[in-house]
Amino acid sequence: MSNPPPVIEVTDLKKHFPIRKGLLRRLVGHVHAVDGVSFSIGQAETIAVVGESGCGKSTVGRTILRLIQPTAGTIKVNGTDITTLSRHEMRPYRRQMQIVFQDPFASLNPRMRADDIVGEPLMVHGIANKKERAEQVAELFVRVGLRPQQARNFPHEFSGGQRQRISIARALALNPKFIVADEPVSALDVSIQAQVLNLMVRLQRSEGLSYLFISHNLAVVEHIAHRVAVMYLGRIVEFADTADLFANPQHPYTEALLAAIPVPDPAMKRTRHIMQGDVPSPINPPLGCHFHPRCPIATERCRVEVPLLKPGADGRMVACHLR
Amino acid sequence: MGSYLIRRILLMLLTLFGVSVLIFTLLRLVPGNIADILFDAAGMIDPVEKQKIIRELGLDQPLVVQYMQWISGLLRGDLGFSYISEKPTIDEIAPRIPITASLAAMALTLSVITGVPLGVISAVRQNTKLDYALRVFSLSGLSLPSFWLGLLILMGFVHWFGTIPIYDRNNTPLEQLAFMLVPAMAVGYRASALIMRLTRSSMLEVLRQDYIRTARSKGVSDTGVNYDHALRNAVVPVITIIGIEAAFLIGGLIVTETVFNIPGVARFLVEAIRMRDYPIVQNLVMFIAFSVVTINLLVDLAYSLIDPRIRITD
Amino acid sequence: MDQQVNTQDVLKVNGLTTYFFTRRGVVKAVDDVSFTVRAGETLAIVGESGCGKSITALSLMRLIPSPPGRTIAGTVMLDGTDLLQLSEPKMRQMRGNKISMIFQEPMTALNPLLTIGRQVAETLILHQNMSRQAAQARAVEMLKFVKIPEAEQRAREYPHQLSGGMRQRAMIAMALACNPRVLICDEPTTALDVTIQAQILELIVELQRNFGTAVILITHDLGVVAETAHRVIVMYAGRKVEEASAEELFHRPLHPYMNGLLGSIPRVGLTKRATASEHVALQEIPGIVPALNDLPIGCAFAPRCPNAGDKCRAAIPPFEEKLPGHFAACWHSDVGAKVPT
Amino acid sequence: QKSGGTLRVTHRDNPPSASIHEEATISTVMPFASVYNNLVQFDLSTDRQNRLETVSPELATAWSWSEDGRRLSMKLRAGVRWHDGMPFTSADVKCTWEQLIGQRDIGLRKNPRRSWYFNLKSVEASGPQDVTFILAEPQPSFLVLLAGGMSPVYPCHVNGAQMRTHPIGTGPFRFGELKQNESMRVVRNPDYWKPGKPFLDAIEFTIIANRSTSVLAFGAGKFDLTLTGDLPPSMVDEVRAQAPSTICEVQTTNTQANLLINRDRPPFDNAEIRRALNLVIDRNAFIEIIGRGQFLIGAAMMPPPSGLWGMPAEDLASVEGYGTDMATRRAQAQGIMRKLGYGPDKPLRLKVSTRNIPAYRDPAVLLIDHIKHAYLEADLEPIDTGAWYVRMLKKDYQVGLNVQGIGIDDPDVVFFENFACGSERNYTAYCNKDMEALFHRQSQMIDFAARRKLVWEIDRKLQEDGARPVISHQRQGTCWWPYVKSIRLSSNSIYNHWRFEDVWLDR
Amino acid sequence: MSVTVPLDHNAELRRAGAFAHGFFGQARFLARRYPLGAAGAIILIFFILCGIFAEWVAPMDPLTTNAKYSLAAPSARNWMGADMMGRDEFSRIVHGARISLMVAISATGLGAIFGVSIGLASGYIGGWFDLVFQRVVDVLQSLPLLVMALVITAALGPSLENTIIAIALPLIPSVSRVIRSNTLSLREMPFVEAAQAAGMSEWRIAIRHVLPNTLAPLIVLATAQLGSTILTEASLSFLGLGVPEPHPSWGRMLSESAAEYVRTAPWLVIFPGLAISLIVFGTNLLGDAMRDLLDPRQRS
Ligand SMILES: Nc1ncnc2c1ncn2[C@@H]1O[C@H](COP(=O)(O)OP(=O)(O)OP(=O)(O)O)[C@@H](O)[C@H]1O
Ligand SMILES: Nc1ncnc2c1ncn2[C@@H]1O[C@H](COP(=O)(O)OP(=O)(O)OP(=O)(O)O)[C@@H](O)[C@H]1O
Ligand SMILES: [Mg+2]
Ligand SMILES: [Mg+2]
Repeated sequence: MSNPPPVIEVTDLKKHFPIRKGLLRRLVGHVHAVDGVSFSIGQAETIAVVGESGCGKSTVGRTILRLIQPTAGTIKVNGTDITTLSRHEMRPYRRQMQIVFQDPFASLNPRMRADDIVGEPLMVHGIANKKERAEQVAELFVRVGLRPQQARNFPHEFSGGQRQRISIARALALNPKFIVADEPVSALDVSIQAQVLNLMVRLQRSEGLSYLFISHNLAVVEHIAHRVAVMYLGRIVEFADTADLFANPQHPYTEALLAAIPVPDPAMKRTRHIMQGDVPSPINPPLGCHFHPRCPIATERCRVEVPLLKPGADGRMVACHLR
Repeated sequence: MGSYLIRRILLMLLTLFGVSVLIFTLLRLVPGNIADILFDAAGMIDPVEKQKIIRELGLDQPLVVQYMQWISGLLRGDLGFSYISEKPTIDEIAPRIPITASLAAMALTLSVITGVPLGVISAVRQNTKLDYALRVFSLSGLSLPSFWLGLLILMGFVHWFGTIPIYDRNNTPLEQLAFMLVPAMAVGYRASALIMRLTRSSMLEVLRQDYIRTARSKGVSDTGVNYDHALRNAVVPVITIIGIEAAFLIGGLIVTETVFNIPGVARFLVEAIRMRDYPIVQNLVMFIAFSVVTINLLVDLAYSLIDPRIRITD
Repeated sequence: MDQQVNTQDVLKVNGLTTYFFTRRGVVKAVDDVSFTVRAGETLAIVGESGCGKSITALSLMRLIPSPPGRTIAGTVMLDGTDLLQLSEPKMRQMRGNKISMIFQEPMTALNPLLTIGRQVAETLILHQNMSRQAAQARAVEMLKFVKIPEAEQRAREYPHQLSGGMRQRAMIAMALACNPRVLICDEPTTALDVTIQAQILELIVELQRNFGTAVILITHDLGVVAETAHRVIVMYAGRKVEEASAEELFHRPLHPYMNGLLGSIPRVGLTKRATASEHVALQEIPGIVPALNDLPIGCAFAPRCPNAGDKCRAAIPPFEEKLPGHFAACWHSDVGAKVPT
Repeated sequence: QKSGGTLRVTHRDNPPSASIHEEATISTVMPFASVYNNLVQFDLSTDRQNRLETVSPELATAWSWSEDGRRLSMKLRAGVRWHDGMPFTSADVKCTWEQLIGQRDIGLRKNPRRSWYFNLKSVEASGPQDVTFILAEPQPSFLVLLAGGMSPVYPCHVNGAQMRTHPIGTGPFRFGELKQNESMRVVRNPDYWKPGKPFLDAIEFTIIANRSTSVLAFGAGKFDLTLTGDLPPSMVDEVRAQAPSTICEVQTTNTQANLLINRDRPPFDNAEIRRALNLVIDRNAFIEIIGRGQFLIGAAMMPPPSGLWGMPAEDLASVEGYGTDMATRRAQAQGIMRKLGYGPDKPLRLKVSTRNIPAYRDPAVLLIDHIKHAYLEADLEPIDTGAWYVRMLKKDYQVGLNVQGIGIDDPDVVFFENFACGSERNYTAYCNKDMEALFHRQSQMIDFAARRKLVWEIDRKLQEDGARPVISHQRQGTCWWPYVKSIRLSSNSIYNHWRFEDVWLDR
Repeated sequence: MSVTVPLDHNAELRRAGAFAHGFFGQARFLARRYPLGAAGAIILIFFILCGIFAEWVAPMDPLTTNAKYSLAAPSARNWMGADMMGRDEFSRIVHGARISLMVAISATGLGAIFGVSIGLASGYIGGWFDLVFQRVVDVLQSLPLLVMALVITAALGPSLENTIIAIALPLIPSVSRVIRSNTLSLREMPFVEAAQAAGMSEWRIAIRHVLPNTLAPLIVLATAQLGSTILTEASLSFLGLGVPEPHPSWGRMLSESAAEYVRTAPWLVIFPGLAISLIVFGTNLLGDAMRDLLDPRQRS
C-alpha cells in the first residue's frame, strides 16, 4: 500500500456540529461528533468503523463524501485533496465515491421506480443515452442479483434485502472506487444479511472496490473487514488488523466491546465482564481520555490527559496511556 | 427562563414591526382617501377644502414621515385621533375591546368545554354510530357560514320568541352575559368543531402510541388509558389550536358582530377600513396582532407546563 | 395449585392462532403455535422479522389490535386459567400482575408526560391496592432493584431525561413490580448499544433467578438466545418449525431454516479465512420470507429450502419430536440434522 | 300628552359627523336636528307638502322682504340661550351664513350646500335681534332654503371641530353622546325656550348596520321608530308582516336614481348611442322591482302629487324614453345600434360603474340587464365609497349609476346644484349657458304658476339633452309603533321635521 | 376477543376489503370504509358538475331580470323562488357553484403553488432566506385570515381576480409552513443524501426527490383549505367585498340585500346558505377522508 496513493486518506478530520437553540438560533455549544480522526483506505480494502451509537461513525462517512463539511482536517482521494473543492469541482470525484445507507426503507425515494433510482446518477452525470442507460441499469440489476423484470416496480414492492440491493446498484452505477457502507445490514434479517454481505465481498473482489464499512455488529465486522477502527466519542481509540484486534484487543474499551457481544453458541457461555455505565454525551465529553469514567483501569492521568493514537506493537494503533 | 422570555418578546416586537409596515403599506394602496370619504357623505367635493383637510391630517407628508409619526406616537402611547370622529383613537377603541374580548372568551370557553370532551368521546368510540354523529356535527360547525348561522338563529328567535336579542349598553352584567351567549354560540360552534376534530385525531394518534400499549399491558383499564394516559398527551396539540383559534375567532367575530349588531372592535375594524380611518385601522390591527402574538406566547408557556419535554431554560 | 408452581408449567399455550383480516387477505400471523414455559425458565422465540413473534406475545397478553386482528383459536393456560376465556376486566387483573411484558422500543414505550416513578407505581396501585405514597416508595425500591443509580431522583424525572438503557431498566422495574408469573420480553435489547444490551440481558437473567419468573424472550439475535435461553422455539411464517433446548438446537438444528440461519451468521472468532484478504462466503438462504397473506400450500419454507421436494410443496409437515426433547416440522429432518460447520 | 321616556330609534350607519351644515345625509340630520333651531321652518299642520306658503317662524319671529325683493329682514326671538348658556343673537345668524358663503371660517370643513346660496351676497346684523339677508337678485325660494332641516343656526362661539363631535344648539334636546358605529343620544334641554317642551327625556339612536336585523329588532318591539325614509318598500312589507299594528308611511324621499353618462369619451360621445341607451331603459321595471311598485317615474323635479314642481304625467310621457311601449322603444334602440354596426353577435362592451352599496348596485344590475337589449354588454364596476366621487369628478367612467339626494323640493336647489356650470355636485359637468340663463330666470319669478311652467320646460330640455337621465324617484318607508305620538312626515322631504319637540310616548 | 366459533373468513375479509378489485371495486370499498368521505366526494362532484354544466343544468339565465317574478315564491317555474330582480334563484345557485368553486379552487391552487415554492425554497435553501421568510410568516399569521383578506380586497378593489388573490395570499403561510417542515425532514432522508452523493444539483433534488414526497400532505392540506376558502369568499361577499355583482356568488346572494327578506322571502336566505354549507360540508368530509387515507399517521 505504499506506492500508489491510498484511495482515501483522512487526516485529523474533525466535525463539530453547532447546537443552536431557541428562536434566534443562538449557538449554545458544539457536538463533537468527530474529533480528530486519521486513517487511510487502500485499493480493494475494507476498513470497518465500530463503536457505540452516536460515537461519530456515520459522520466520518458523510464527511469523507463531503455530504457534510468537515470542521477541520483534510480528505484526499487518490492523493488529491478534496476538502475544499466546490460543489462543481466535486462532481468528478462524486463518481468515484458512493454511499449505501442503513435504512432500506428511507434510502430509496418512495416515489421513484427502481430503474429510475438506479439510472438517475447516470443521467445526471450525462453518461450514456437513454438506451444505453437502460442496458446499464439492467446489467446492474443482474450484478446485484435483482431480476430485471422488477425494474419498473416501486421500492415498497421490494423486500428489505432487495431494497438494499437497489441501494448498492445505485451506488455502483457510476463505477465508484470507494463505497461508504453505513450499517448496510443492520436493518436486515439474519438470513438476508448474509446475501448482502456476500454480494459486497463479491463486488469487492470483482471490481476492486474499497469500503468504509460502518457497523456496530462486531461479528459482521470481523467477517468483512481487513482493518478495524474502534471509535469512542468522536475519536479512534484503537486501529488494527481485524484478526489482531479480535484476537488480542489492546484498548480497554475494545475489550469491553468484545466482551459484550453475545456469541451464538450456548457451548461458549461464559461469565462476562460487563462494562457498566452509559455512553457520555458528545456535547460535553469527559476531559482527558473520553473513556475514563467507564474504564476499569483508569488512572489519574486518564482524567486529564488526552491519550494519542500511537502505534504500538505489530503496527497497531492504540490510544491509551496504559497500553 | 428569563432570557427566553426576553428573546421571545424581542421576536414579538419584530413581528409587530412587520405587521405595522404591512398594514401601513396595504392601507396606502387602498384607492381613495379619507378626504374623499369625508366629502362623500356630503356628496360634494371642493378641491380647496380637500387640500386643507389633507394638510390638516398630515396626509400630504411623505409616507415614511407618516409612518414614523405613527410609530413614534404609538411608542409614546399616543394613538392619534380618529379621522372620522376626531376623538382620540384610544377613546374609540378602548371601550369596544372588553365587548369583543368577552365575546371571544365566552366563545372560546364554550368551544373548549364542548370540543375537548366530544373529541375524546368520538376518538374512544371511533367508527361507531356515535362517532359518525359527532363527526358530522363537528363538520357542520366548520361548514356553516357563521353569518348564516347567525341569521338563522335570529330568524328562530323571531319565530319562537317574537323578539331578538339586541345589545344594549344599559343592560345589567348578567343580562349582558345572557345576550352574549347566543352570538358566542354562533361563533363558538366553529371553534368547538375545530377543537373537537383536533382532539379526536390527536387522541387517536396518541392511542396508537407504544406507551398506550404499555399501559394496557400493565392492566390499566380503558378509562384509565383514555383519560389518564391518552388525554394528557392529546391535549398538548389542542392547546396550540386554541391559540390559533383565538386569532381565527376575530375573523368570525367580524361577521357575527355585524349580524348581531354588537359594537365590538371586530366590526369596528371593518367600518374603519371602509372609512379609511387609518389611525383606527392601524392601531386596531396592531392591537389584534399584539393579542395574537401574546396569546401564542402564553400558549407556548402553557406548553412547557404541560409537557416536560419542552424545556424553557436559559 | 400452589404446589404445581415450582415443578409444573406456568404457562401452557396450545394451538394459538391469530389472524389479521386485511385488504390483502388473511394474514396468518400466528398459526397453531403451542409451547410451555416453566417457572424460572427462559424460553426464547426466534425467527425472522414478521414471522409472528410479537403477535404471539401480544396474543398472550390479549393486546392484538382488533380490528383487523383476531385470536381465533387456542388456549393460553396461566396457572390453570385460560386467559383467552377471561372477561376483559378479569384479564386486566392479570396483565401487569401475573403476566407482564417489556417492549422493544424503550424510547416510545414510556408515557412522556408521566414521571418514571409514577409509571412504575401505577402497576402497584392497580394490582396491589397500595396507597399512592406506598406505591411511590415501592417504585423507588424497584428502580434501585434494576440498578438505576440515584433512584429517588430518577423516580421524579420524565422519560426523556433518561438514557435508552435507563428507560429499559425502568420498563423492567415496571414489569416486575408485581412479581408476575410470566415476563414476556419482546426484543428488549435490539434498540440498545452492545454494551448496554449486555447490561440489560444480565439484569433480566439475574432478576429471573431471584424471582423465579418464567421468561419468554423474543429476539432475532441468535447470540442473545445462545447466552440466555434454556429452551428455544423457532418460528417461520407464523408457524413453529422447531423446538429444543438451546444447546441441542445450536448443536443439531433439525429444520433446514434453522440450519441455514446458523450457517449464515458471521461469528466472532469463528470466521475462517486463509489470509487477511480472503473471505469465506457466508452460507446464504436464498429468497425471502413469504408474505403471510399468501403462503405456499405446503411447507412455508419449501421455496427457499435446498432439500425441498414435491411432498414439501404439497403438505404442511407435522410438528413432531424428532429426537428426545427436540421437535421440528420438516419432512426431511433427517437431512437437516447435520451439524453446521 | 305625557312627558318623559326615552324614544328608541333605529339607525343605519355611523353619521359622518354631528354637524348638519357639513353633511347632506339623513344619518346626521335625523339624530341631530333636535339639537338646533332654524330661523324659519315648514309648518305641517296645514299642508303635508313643504312649500313657501307653509314657512312659519322658529328663531325668527317675523320677516319682511324689501321692495326690490333683494333684502330679507328678520326679527329674532329674544331670550334664547345656547345649550352652553351663551345668549343667541343676530351675530350667530350672521356668522352661520357668512360661513356658508365663504366670507368667514369658523372651522367647518365642508360646505355641501354652497350652491344654494349663489344669490346671497351678505348678511347684516343691525341689532342683537335684527338680521338682514342681502341677495343679488330677487329669489322667492330663499325662505324655502332657510326653512329646510339642513339650515340650522350655528353658535358663533363654537368651532367646527366641536360642532362635528359635540354640537351646541338652541334646540329642544342637548347633545348627549356619539359612539362611533354604536349609538347617538340626545337628552332633554330643560331650558328650552318653548315652555313645556319637549316631552321626551331623551332620544337614543342605535346603529344597526344590517337592515334585516334592525327590522327584526323593531318588529320585536326593541325600538319605537325607524330611521326615516330608510326602509325600501320591500322592507316595509316585511315590517307589516312581522308587526301588523305598527304604523308605516311610505313617502318620496327626494332621492332619485339617475345615470351619469360620460359624454366626453367614446362610446357615449356619440349622441345616437346615448339615445339608444335612454330608449332601452324600462323605467317601469325599476319601479316594480326595486320600488315594489311604489317608486315614481319623473324627470329632474319630484313628480306630483308629492312634489310641487314635477311635470304632469301626460307631459312626461311625451319625452323620449318615457313612453310606455317598451317593445317599440327596444326596436328603435336596436335600429340605432344596428346602424352603428352593432348587433347580437357584435355587442358593444362597456362598464357600468357604481358605488359599492346595495342602493346603488341593485339598480345598476337591473340597468345592465336592460341595456343588453340594445346590444350593450356591460360589466359592473363597483367602486368603493371612498373612490366613487373622485372617479366621477375625474370623469373616469363610461356610465355611472348614481343615486342622488336633493335636500329640498325646489328648482333652485335642483338646478343650481346639479346642472349649473361649475357646481361641485355637477358630476357630469353639464354646462349650457342658455340653460343657466333659464335657471336664473325661474329663480327670480314671483308668480308660482308661471315659474312652474318654466321649470317644466327646463326639465324637459334637460331630459332631452340626456344631461342626467333620471330613472326613478324613490319612495321609502318610516315605521313607528302606535304609542309614539305626533310623528308628522311631509310628502316631499324626509329632512325637515325632526325637532322631536312635539313627540310623546303614550305608554 | 375471547375465542368463539370459527370465523367466517370470507365475511371478515369482505369487511376488510380484500375482494375489492379494479377501479370500481376499490372505489366501492373506499366508499364503504370512509362513508363520510364518499358522501363528501359525491357532494363535491355534484357541485362541480353543476358548475361545469351550469348552462345546461340551470333552467334560466341567472342574470335576466324580470319584474313579474320579483321575489316570487318557490314554484314550478322557480324551484327555489326568485330574487328581488326576478332572477331565478335556482339558476343563480347553479351558476354560483361555478363562481364559488372557481374562486375556491383558484385561490387554493394559487396559495398552494406559492406556498409550495416558498416552503420548498425556505426548507431547502435555509439560511437567511428561511429566517426572513419565517418572520414574514409570523407577521402574516398574526393577523386573522379574514382581516387580511379584507384589507387586501379593500386595497385591490372588488373583482373576481382580486377576490382570488385576497383569499390566496393569507393561505400561503400555512401551506408553506407545512411544506417547509416536510422539506426539512425530507432533506434529512437518506435518499436525499444519496442523491447528493451522486452529485445531483440541489435543484434537481428539490424538484425530483423532495417535492413529490410533499404531495400527500399538500393534497390533504389543500382539500382541507378548500372549504375554508369558500367560506372566506362568502364572508367577504357578505361584507360587501368579494366577488361583485352580477356574478351570482352565494355569499353575495346571502349578503345584505338578500338578508332583508328573512321574512318575506326566506328562500333567498335559506337556499344560498344551504348551498354554501353543503359544499363546504362536502369538501370537509372529503378532506377528512383524504387525511385518513394519505396521512399514514392518521390511519387506524
Ligand atoms: N446534522 C447534525 N447536527 C447536529 N448533530 C449531529 C448531526 N448529525 C449527527 N450529529 C450528532 O453527532 C454525533 C455523532 O453522530 P453519528 O450519526 O455520526 O453517530 P453514529 O456513530 O453513526 O451513531 P449510530 O450508530 O446511532 O448511527 C451524535 O451525537 C449526533 O447526535
Ligand atoms: N395490525 C396489523 N394488521 C395487519 N397485519 C399485521 C398487523 N400487525 C402485524 N401484522 C402482521 O403480522 C405478522 C407478524 O408480525 P409480528 O409483529 O409478530 O412480527 P415479528 O416476528 O415480531 O417481527 P419483528 O422481528 O420485525 O418484530 C407480520 O407479517 C405483520 O405483517
Ligand atoms: Mg450512524
Ligand atoms: Mg416484533
